Amino acid sequence: ANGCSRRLDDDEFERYSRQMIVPGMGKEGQLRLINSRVLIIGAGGLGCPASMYIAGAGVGTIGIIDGDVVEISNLHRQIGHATFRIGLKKVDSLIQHLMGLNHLPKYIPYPFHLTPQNAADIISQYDLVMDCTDNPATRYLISDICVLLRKPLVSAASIQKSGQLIVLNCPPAPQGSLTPGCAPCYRCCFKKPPPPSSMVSCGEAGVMGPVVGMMGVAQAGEAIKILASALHMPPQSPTDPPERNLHQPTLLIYTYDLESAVGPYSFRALKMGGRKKNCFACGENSTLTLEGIKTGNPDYVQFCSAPTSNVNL
Amino acid sequence: ANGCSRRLDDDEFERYSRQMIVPGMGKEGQLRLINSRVLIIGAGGLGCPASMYIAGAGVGTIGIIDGDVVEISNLHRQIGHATFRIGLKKVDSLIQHLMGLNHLPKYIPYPFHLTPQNAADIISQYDLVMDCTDNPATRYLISDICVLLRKPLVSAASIQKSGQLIVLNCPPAPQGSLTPGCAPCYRCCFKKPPPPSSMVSCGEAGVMGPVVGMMGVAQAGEAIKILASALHMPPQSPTDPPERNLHQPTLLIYTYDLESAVGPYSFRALKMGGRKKNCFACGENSTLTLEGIKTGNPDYVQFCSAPTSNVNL
Amino acid sequence: MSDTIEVATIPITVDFSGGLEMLFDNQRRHSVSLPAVDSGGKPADIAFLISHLCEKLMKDPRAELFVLDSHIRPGILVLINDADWELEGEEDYKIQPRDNILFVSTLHGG
Amino acid sequence: MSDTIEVATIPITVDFSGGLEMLFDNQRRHSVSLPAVDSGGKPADIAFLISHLCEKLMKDPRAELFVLDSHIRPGILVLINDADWELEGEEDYKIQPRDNILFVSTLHGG
Ligand SMILES: [Zn+2]
Ligand SMILES: [Zn+2]
Repeated sequence: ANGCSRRLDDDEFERYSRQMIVPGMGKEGQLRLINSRVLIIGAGGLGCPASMYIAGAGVGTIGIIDGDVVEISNLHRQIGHATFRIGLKKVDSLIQHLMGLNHLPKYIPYPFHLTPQNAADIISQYDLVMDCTDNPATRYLISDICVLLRKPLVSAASIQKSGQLIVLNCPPAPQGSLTPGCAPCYRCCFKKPPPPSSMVSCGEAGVMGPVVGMMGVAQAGEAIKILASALHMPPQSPTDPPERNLHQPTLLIYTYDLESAVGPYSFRALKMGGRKKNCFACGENSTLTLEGIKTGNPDYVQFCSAPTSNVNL
Repeated sequence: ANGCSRRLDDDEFERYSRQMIVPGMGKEGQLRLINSRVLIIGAGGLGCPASMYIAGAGVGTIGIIDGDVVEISNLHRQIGHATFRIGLKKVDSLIQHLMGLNHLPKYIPYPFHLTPQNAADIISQYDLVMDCTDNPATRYLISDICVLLRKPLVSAASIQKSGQLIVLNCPPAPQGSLTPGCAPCYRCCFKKPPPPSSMVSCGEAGVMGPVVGMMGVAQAGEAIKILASALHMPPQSPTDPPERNLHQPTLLIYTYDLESAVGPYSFRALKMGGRKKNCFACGENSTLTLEGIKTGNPDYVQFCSAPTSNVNL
Repeated sequence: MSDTIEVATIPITVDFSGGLEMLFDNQRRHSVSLPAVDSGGKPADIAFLISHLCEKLMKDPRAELFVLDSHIRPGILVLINDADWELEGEEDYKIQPRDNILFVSTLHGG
Repeated sequence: MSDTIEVATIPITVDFSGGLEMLFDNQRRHSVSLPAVDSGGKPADIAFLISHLCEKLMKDPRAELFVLDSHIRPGILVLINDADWELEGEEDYKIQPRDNILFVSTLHGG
């Protein structure tokens, strides 16, 4: 997306003026956002706040994919839905809200779940992917497709009183490339899923609204900076800042404590490694392909349900 | 507010189920939220996300005060408003959105600005105050009234690429009390305002949506934990956890960098002191009174516009 | 001399996050005095710390939520002074005084 | 002997936040070698650090955005190793090697 392909019209100038005057943003950053396409996978506790700030900031094309319908038990945290939209597909409910906030972006609804069969076709239409899903099988699928299609990925997760956030695959490098400074993928950082018995969803284990909300807003913040500053593009000149925290990205963890106020351990920044030589998806001898994924190889469901002892966290 | 004054009905049970199952929350925490009254001062970039999570969580009475009307240049960050509500009072626009999200709380609109004349009457109706305003004169006024009326205060601020958050006056202690372990007020931490020439508003200097959004959501998170766990009440027994980060609270600062991903310096937790003996508002010899404030003593506008050299940050 | 070596300990802090604190008395930070050498006389490494935590610190009977086949279970990150343990040698990393070791469960909800 | 004392420096890091970094070359973190004593031979304290920063590090001519009447201007918090300087003696705090001093402008927008 070339940031200088057109001018801003008066409506856009007024609507985006308060972010365009922020140092480092400017008209150039705004045009980059307008010319960008973001896919938000999941329209729940993460996707709602994330999509509101993505839409508000003026990202030009916003795809949202989710097969679920709005339920009353979503509404304490999924702030883009509404009681009178219970029963609607979440993507339709959320886009209805986003259209009211900002009608300028093009919204593309995908009212079904991401699958190994449809993932590549959908993700290929976008510049950046936000993982706002709620299960490991989809998380590994998203990352694998992002590696193969070379899309940056902003990933977050949350449950109960904990949240996590990381920027992956940014800037994307060709699969198998081991040039120093390649950014890791989801599998480089999280090699294996936990045994299924140790996993619970927000539906089963619950989540505090502001915890998942913080992570969703933070995801939007990372996506906006990547697109507005073109951090997903290879550095244009040797004078580009060398340290963007991307090659060895930071895993942000947020710990919310119902018994005490915000403190020194509420946020922790953890330094992760770079791309792994032996990574199943992006590493040297990876055999992962788009065709393979479409035809069931790897089997994500089985990968995330390897039998283990019977535990329950 | 006594958390056990009534039962939850079926609607409430279903709506709040996913936060009630979070360890430490439970039915007791939920009932405390339902029986609580929160005043949100400011319906802008902080107040929009803050109020959504406060409303979603089921706080029973939610007052919102703001004299402004919705403008198009608000909408990139003030995600509780909408293009078709431009020109409405912000409190009416925001409550319209919140009613759609959760109609169970009682919403009380105050479509005018907080002043030294009306502040005590309004704040006295609430259990906790959230400072989501945009100017220092109102910030000092709010804190002074909260000291005199003994209300906990969750304060946040944001501009351009920076945000701040702190919980003050919690649990509240009588004015002048110097019992060890009294929590500080806003003046204890921020003794004097900056010279007016060094201050700019979000309108003048701009702000990134996700930055102010993070702070607003974090404010809701702090308010919910205070009310659900009764952190604003004196400890009930010696077995209560001794360290709640309240007597010497943490100032959280968020630094958003358009040029690099989230990293070790994105969030910093700064340790502030406790109540100050010589604090103008809460200290030993304070002469601050509700009557004085109402009749113009101190003069907040003058306090925040002391003449200094002509600077411009 | 061998007596003093056997009682020598390394003072470290061990943190649990992402739900793992539930297995350790609901406490997120623990001060641990780790024996400087294991029973075979080898300097304490992360593998030894993990078995030490299971034996001495864990309050929950469900050890399989923390270790599987005597390794840390999949889905738990180990951070040595806030850096992924893969940057530091994983289980073989030799514990140093005042190290902070964080165990964090990876999350998948949204 | 007096020569070596005069060139002795204390290595510290100085951070700027909340917009103040604009006055210091838009850089948020600076490694500073602070003379161990001021021109009068007094050990370096925060007051000396502030004047040193104004003279040596500030790139912006608007010094009044950082100091007023040779004190830090109202509306700037000074943090010594992440604690409010009022907990540490304010301007009189004696700088120690490897200290981190943070200057942060208090914000009022919303
Ligand atoms: Zn990889
Ligand atoms: Zn005070």
